[in-house]
Amino acid sequence: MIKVLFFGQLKDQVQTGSIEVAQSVEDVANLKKTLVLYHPQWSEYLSADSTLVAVNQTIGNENTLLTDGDEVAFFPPVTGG
Amino acid sequence: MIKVLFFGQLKDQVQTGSIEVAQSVEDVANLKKTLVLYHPQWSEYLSADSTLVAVNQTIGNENTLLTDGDEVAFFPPVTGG
Amino acid sequence: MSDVIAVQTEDFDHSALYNALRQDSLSNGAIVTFSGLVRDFNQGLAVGDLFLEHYPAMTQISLQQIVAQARARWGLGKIILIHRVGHLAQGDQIVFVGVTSMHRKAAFEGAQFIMDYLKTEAPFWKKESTELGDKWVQANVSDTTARQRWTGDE
Amino acid sequence: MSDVIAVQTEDFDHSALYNALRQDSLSNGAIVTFSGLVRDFNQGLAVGDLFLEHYPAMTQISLQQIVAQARARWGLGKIILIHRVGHLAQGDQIVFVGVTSMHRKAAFEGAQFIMDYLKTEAPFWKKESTELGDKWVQANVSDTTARQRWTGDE
Repeated sequence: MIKVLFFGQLKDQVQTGSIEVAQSVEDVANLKKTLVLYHPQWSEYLSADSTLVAVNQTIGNENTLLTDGDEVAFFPPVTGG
Repeated sequence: MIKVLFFGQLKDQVQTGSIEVAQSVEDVANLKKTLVLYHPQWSEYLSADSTLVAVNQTIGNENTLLTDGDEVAFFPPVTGG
Repeated sequence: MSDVIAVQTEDFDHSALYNALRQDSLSNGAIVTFSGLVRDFNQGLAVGDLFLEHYPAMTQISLQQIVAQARARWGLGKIILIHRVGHLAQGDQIVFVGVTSMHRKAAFEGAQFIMDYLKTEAPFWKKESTELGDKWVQANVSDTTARQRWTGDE
Repeated sequence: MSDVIAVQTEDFDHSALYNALRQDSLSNGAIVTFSGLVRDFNQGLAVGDLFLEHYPAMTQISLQQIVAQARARWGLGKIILIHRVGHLAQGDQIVFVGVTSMHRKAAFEGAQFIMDYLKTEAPFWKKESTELGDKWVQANVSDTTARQRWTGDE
């Protein structure tokens, strides 16, 4: 099981803050494909160049490998400070 | 009359804080020559590359022209802050 | 000499933070502080209140990494980094960075580095109440440019 | 919005100065402060007290010129610049620069510019009581280098 979180404007766009993906996914790219399979309308948000990903609270990328129990967060560019 | 001031380490070296030069001097270079004429031991301090000059409270150089009533200050590199 | 890194809803006391930096060490004669406040205008719109969201599990880790990078790069004494979250009003303090060093250049650069990285890496997002309604703040290209000056890929 | 430029023997209240910067303008969301303190070591020698001499007739003019140059170069809100003279002890505050701006980069650079110019142009001289007796502080080459980065003749 992978826990998926959304933050900032992306949370409004996908209209949820978190979901769980039960099936096994190899990497972040694979997770995105799986999410879009169930939520086709998320495609444009998840595939946007500006969308960032963190795996277990550390910035990752499309190729970051995933294992059961990982926490994956998707979010737009940060705007703190 | 030109009022001449000395600050910082230079004041210790020439052993005075201020003197007055009564005779007419054309520029800073000329003033230095006049001072060294009366105080030969000041030569090395006044001619040092690091010695700065201000004419009427603004940084000048050897060629800055002088007129009666000017205030000229000689000092080493500043070390405030 | 322990660094202070905090994410909090409460305001911070700039004076107490400065005193903590100052009392830290006699060898560090240079102290630089940066404070970011809620402005009345941003990206061309009049701004009212602000809501600062973050990713709690990641925020502390991210700030620690940024502070550790600054410490590895410059000779720094004490570092204090505080970022507020939640609802903030015009004029409120949002973020504080304070750095001490033996050298003024290191203190200035260390504080600026921390802010440049925080602005591009730390998981905070601002939502503003503007005259046209609530609006997520969009990231500035200038923040990415600012960060790139530290990595040489400008 | 009036700048504050002062040369004084008394200590300054960092907290009051920060509040003055903060209350200045809602549009200037970035505040950078620099403070310089008397260190316990300088140029390899343990330092006790410090005596700061200056050229009173020139000091104010010099500081005003430096502040005016910073203002001409960056979009700055309020600028506060305070320099102490006379006898100072270890840990005492010597100098304060505070700058507000709409943009953090301008605030950082404006404050750093003022310090770099003050260190090379403002007529102050430090005499230190060291373990080897009283000693005039010698100028650092690094201060000249620091200033040159603003004129491009590095």
